[in-house]
Amino acid sequence: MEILDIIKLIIAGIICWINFVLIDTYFGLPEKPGVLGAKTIGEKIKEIGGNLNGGYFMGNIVCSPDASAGTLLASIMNYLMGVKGGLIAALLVWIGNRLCADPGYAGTIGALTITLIIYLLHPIIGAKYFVGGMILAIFSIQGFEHKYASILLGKIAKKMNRGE
Amino acid sequence: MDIIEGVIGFIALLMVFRIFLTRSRARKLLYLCCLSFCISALIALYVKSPMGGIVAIIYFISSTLTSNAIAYTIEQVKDIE
Amino acid sequence: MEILLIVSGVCCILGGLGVILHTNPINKIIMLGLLNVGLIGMIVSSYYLDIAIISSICEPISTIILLLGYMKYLTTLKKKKKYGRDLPILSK
Amino acid sequence: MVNIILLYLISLITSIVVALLLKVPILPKKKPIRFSFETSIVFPTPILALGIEAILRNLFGNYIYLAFIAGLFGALLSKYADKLFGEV
Repeated sequence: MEILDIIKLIIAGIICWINFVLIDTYFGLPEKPGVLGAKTIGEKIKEIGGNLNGGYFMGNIVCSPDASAGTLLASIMNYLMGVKGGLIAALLVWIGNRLCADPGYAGTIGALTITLIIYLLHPIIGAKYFVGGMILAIFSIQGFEHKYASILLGKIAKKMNRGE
Repeated sequence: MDIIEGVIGFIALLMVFRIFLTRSRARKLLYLCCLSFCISALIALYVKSPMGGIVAIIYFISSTLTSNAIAYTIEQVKDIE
Repeated sequence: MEILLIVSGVCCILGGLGVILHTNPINKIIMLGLLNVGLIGMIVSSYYLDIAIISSICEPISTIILLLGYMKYLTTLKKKKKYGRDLPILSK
Repeated sequence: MVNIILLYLISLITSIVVALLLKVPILPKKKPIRFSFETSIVFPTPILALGIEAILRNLFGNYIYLAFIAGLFGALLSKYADKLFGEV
């Protein structure tokens, strides 16, 4: 039983990683720093040998709730309340985005997308595994090793035609 | 003991020690962001009712406001010096 | 074996040590944020949910007031040196 | 099951009609859409209406006039978002 749990956790983590990186890159997070605080984090990442566009991506996640926050909060509310929790989470994430001076396209669309994915997959993988999977996904970007993570994000941004 | 709470708790403890030991100011904010993700998930898994979800959302958004203000001040202090 | 209580306890202890040991003011404010994280976790761990909402709303307000005070201190420190050099008559 | 979907549809159609009466633009005018702050009918209005409807249904129950109120509040919040949160 323990082995099955770990396999479900890793699969949920991969789904969450693909979801929030693709949505954030499509809505132009690596392209320019949205707020002034993201600029200094991007330049600091470049000083230690990383990529500048990946640095802007990581700075924008810190300074305003984007698709990563939308994914985590929508999966929490799906675990507690069902499908209508995902809609409430989308509304509250939009208000939080406007408080941080951000247009708010990425957060709400990320929340709605993960709600749809959980509703389609809930006989196989429960909503509880997506909460743990999102923590694994954010740990691989923000917490593990900043230099190589920013180089990987820069390559993805270049392939999707956002950034240089 | 549940395995999901164990994994999240291990990551949170690792993040706390890395915040305490890193010397750069900008990289501490990145680790603090990851820690607030972990605490928000732990609150929702500990309190199993819709009120716990509301607490998790409000805590996460106000934690983001704090990080935004600190990062803005670091940029302005760099201009003054 | 409650994981939330253990994590928030470690946050409180290391945050309190960090406020004392670090020397840069912005590092002190970041460590104060770490202490706040542990405090809210401890409140939630004994099911006082309404107090947790109020204290997590009041946390960024207090941080912003501390940062405004630090910025005002820096600009006053810069301006005072130049101001004393510009008025030689009064400073006889 | 059919009843719940009917409630969501009523709130969505009400919000779009009220937003058309209040003269909210259909698409934002500035050309890179993903950086513009202007609210329009396509992006924030249906999401706000669905979220408010979910909150009201969780609090009070499945009534059909709550769906109209949810659509009305969604359109009003979308129209006056600039005055509420400040211009950029």
